Amino acid sequence: MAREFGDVIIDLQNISLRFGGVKALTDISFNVREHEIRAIIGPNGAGKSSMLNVINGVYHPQEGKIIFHGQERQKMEPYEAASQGIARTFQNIALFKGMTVLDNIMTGRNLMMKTNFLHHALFWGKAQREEIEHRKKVEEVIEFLEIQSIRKTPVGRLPYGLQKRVELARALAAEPNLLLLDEPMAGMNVEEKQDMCRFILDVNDQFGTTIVLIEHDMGVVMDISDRVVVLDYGKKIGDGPPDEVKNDPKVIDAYLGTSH
Amino acid sequence: MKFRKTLMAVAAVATVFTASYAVAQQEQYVGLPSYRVGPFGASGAALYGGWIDYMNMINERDGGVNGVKLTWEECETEYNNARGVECYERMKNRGPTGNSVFQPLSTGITYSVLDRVAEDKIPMVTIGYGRTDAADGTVFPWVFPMISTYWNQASAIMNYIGQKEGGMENLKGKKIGLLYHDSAYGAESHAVMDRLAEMHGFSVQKIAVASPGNEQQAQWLQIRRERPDYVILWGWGVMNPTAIRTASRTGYPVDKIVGVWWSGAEEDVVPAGDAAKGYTAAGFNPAGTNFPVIQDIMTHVYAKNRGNMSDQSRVGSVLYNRGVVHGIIYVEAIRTAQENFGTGRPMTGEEMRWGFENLNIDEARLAALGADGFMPNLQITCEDHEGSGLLKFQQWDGEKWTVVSDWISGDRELVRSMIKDSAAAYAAEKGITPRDCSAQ
Amino acid sequence: MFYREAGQFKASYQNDQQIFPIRQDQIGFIALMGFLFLVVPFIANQYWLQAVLIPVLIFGLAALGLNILTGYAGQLSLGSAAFMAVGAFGTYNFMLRIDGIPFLVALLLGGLCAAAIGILFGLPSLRIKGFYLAVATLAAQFFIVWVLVKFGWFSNYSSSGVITAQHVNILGVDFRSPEMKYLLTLTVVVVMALLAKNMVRSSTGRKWMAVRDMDVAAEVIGIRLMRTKLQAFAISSFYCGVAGALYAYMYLGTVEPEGFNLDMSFRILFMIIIGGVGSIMGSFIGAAFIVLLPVFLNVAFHSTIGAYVPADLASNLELIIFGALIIFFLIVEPHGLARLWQLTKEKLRLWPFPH
Amino acid sequence: MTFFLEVLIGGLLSGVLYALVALGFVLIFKASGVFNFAQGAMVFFAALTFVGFTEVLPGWTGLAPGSGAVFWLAFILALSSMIVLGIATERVVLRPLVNQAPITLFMVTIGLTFFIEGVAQGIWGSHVRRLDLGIEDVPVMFLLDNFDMMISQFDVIAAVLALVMFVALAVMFQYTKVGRALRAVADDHQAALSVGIPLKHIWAIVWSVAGFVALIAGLIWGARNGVQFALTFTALKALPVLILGGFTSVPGAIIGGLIIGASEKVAEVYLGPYVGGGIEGWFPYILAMLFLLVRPEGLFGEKHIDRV
Repeated sequence: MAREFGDVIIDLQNISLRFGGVKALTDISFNVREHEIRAIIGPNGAGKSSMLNVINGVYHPQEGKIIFHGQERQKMEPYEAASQGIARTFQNIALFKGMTVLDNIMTGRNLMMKTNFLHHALFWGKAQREEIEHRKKVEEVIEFLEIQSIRKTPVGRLPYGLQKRVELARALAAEPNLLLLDEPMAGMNVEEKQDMCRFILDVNDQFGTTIVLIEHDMGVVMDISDRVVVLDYGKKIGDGPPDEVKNDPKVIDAYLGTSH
Repeated sequence: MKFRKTLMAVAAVATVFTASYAVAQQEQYVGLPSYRVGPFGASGAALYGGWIDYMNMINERDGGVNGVKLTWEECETEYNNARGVECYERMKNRGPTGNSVFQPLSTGITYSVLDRVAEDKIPMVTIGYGRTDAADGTVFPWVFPMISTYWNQASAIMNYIGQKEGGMENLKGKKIGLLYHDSAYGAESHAVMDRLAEMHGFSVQKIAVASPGNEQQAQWLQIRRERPDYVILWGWGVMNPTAIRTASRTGYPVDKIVGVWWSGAEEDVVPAGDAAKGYTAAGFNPAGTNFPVIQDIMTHVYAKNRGNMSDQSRVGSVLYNRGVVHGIIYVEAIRTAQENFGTGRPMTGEEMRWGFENLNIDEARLAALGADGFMPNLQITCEDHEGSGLLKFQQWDGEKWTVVSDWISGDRELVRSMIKDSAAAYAAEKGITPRDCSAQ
Repeated sequence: MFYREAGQFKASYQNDQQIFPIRQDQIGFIALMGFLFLVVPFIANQYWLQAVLIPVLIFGLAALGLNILTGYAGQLSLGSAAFMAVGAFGTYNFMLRIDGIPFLVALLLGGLCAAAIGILFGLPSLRIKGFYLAVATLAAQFFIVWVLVKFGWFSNYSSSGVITAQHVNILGVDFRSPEMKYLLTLTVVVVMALLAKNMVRSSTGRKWMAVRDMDVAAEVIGIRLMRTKLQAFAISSFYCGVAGALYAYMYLGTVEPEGFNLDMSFRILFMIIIGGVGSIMGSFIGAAFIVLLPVFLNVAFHSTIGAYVPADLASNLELIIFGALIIFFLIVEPHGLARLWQLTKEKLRLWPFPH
Repeated sequence: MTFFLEVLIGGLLSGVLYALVALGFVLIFKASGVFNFAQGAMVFFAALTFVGFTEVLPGWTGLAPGSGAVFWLAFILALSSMIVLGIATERVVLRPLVNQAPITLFMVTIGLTFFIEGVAQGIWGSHVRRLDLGIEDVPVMFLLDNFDMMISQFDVIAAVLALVMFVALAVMFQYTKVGRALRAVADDHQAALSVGIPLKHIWAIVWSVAGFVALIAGLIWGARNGVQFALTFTALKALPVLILGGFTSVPGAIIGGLIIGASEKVAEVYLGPYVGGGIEGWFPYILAMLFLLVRPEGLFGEKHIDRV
């Protein structure tokens, strides 16, 4: 694969995270370069989701630092991460169940909306123009992900696969430069997985979005990712291009070995 | 089919809603905004029961008032302001003349309809509760806080304590605890007590009890520490028995506690058990069935199985008798109005107002009514909507209330001047020009 | 007439984002407003205006306020009546202390007072959720009423702690008659309901709902929880505050702090549960239901069995039936009456081809 | 100092009685996730039913009024009524609402409150009654004589009674089959179902146990203040205890009760006079709220971690 990557946009250095006495992550370092698809793999409980949560500020690591776009930080709130262009999806779908697909995706654009509640209350002029402008963007995303027919459906009524797609749409609506995907294909059938793969690659391709994803399906990971981090029991045991990782004996031992 | 039935039921109820009662033209209608459920249901049931029984008795014994039968209708308020307003509006145009008096037994509801009664020309009678300064008839022509206001009561209680101490001058240097329900009702006592303290040289220690008052350990420990000479119990509902019980367990002598009239019913002492023996409370009507008027109710109503009280043993209780007092005042006002406007027909709200304003129930009349000693004499004037301001004190002996004082009045001069001031302030705020009573 | 949207195509997003996207709804709304504004004042008698319509509108507004907080932003509150009290006493004091202040300005300021207090008591919501928060809001309920009783300044040192609403005069028009009071109440309520409708269908409302449905996800897409929750508390309390001021000025005239008790807060909560959590219209349906049901039962009872059973029992039976009906409605439609209405509309849209 | 101790001990004893009411809430919340607002009405219903039976039983059976036989018969009948009420509530009200939002369940219990109040007063009448448990409400003489401290004998006995009940319930939870099932249900409904625990039976049992707790609370509170509608307000005393101690923790209810009881009395006596008094109504709520701001998981709750 001869793909060109830019600079390191996020660099994680010696991250350690504990919950009470339980160590979730221990001394983990890796980086993500602009425009790449970076996968995090590892067995259940390896700390993959915790890693994503550290990246976008849901969890605050006790040790280590994160350099994002050249700026060092140790602690950041999730909304700050969002305002700096980090968007994500969740392992267990975290859509807003009581809202329609359209409204869910519209929430993705809230950071770009400049009007306040008083404008909204009057829904006139500025607020309306803004709403329409963002609606156009959202419709582009809807079209991109081919979910036009369900725009007005409450998300609670959708099947699992579509919900995952709506969640991706919500993340995309924010026009992120770093997209974190937590098991985007879990529980999908082959066809749905193929669709999802296509969307991920298209996003990466068309919008130039950097993607960090967690995935269990090794075939998918090896196919689409540029570099892979392997975690086991909260520790990093491998890092590199898919082919390299695949042949790393430590990785095979800990993870791949068991699945073959 | 089911739907049609429902629809018919709805239609039937809707008819009741809108159509006025098909009552004969010779009936005097009163709407009773009673409450028989909710936190104060026990009090409501007794009081409205007494009133209804009295009206029933007048119908049975005398065939009504000068031939005009009394009719009434109850409307459940649950002691809730909005429900009370609904009842007021629902009942105001019922009967041949519309509602002839509104008496909600709730200060909250009193306030809620205060503006409306003047517009609708329906007199509102609030006996022993309601808005104190409404006793100034020049500013509140339509409101009658009869027999005694709260301020007069506070003063009368101090007079009673003064009597016990052998004269008002002996109050000097005394310490009076005022245990009050922490609400607008309880706060009514403050200004007048402060004035009295200044006049007579005693000190007042005000101790608030948060509603509902089912826990008073802290308050009574404070009292125990301060050891006031007397404690005035200005309570309501569960606060009363709790106060008496807690007093006993913290060793405060019960005979030094004097309750107000809303702390002086069987409901307030029975739950306290033995702790209440020797407790004294104010009242404008004694308990007991030994009055001819109660006996008449027994013979003409309960003997015919038409009594309103489901538990007949409560006939003669303080609140029941207070209901009978309401009935007497109501009927006497009708009589007074009829004498002026013509007998044999129901009185309108305006005529009733005149009847209340010219009410004069003197000793002779009380005797004729079989209510000698049952209630104080009462004379209402255009200026003074309160009347006599006379109270009696009763003591609980563990079984029943016994009267331990004569009729005692408050410091009328002081109270009247306070009422005048307060009413004037209200008039100024509302832009009301007080009417001139000399022109009436 | 058929309830159909066939043939109504939305050519622009603007069209698609109208407040009533379906034409029949638009017509229905205009007809309803025409009826309420132009017909009702002439046909309704005093009873209907003063004992039914005005309180239903006012409680509907308070319920709407609570619905913003609970239904849209997902924060359970049991202190609505206290915020109404703040609005009422606030408006009273502005009217009293600022000479010649227009009523609507005082109303707005009273509402803003309630909003400020709402923010204060909304602070726990940043750390406490669900029933813990609900019970914590009881602190507001008891504390605010206590303050209003305790400190005479709020009631202009009235001996009994009550406030008496001043006469309302707007641009020379006197709002003294029931009809005028009704019209003013209706205007305020309709305007505020429309504003609320706009808020909930725009980004503000989406943020509330996002926080309600999944706060972690909301935070991750950049919604600031603190700001959003406090905003919901503020706006909700503002609505309750205005409702409280209307309650004092357009409905009762004289009010005491204890009138805004816990019981009232519960009633308002009832209204949104029965009417529909997260529904503007549900707030008003719920208010109508909770205000009218006891009255209906009272009337129905006294006209039927009232003559045969003791009055005590009749009143208790009313209470029993009231409780049973609430249980019944919640079992039949846990999402409230508004949902029933919505389902009916959906069925109508598809009728007679249900699939 | 003596005075302070008096206030403190009096408060602690009251606190136990608050905890007693709170316990009913905790049991039901733990087992079925329902915030049962009707608990206050159940206290009232239980006490009124008990007193009602003591009034009518002598007439029905010829037993001497006030005798021990009447007491125990009335107790059994009142307890049976509470059990019937509990089972009926589970059957008629809660079963159709399984899996509904917590707030809906909460509201349904308020509907239930009206229903229970209406039934109780419809059957027994609304007037205020005395309830005599035969415990004299006088100061404990030993303390009065030796330390000049006034501590209510009644409250001491009531608190001991309540504590015995707490212990009995704790033992039941810990060692009986039903208790284990209860704990399993509290931990995870689905899991409990999957290992074959009959959830509905458990709920019926819990509501009955809560009925029993309500009866005990009703007897004690009824004996203190009379059996009347205001007994329903005891629930308001229990709510701050709940937020402090946690909705699901029995020890939390006890410790929370003690803290609330003691602090509200101390505050009323030492803080009240500066602000005009009557602060007992809101002080516990503010206290509990401030406490939660510092420690959102409550006294005994575990720190909650959002897993996403």
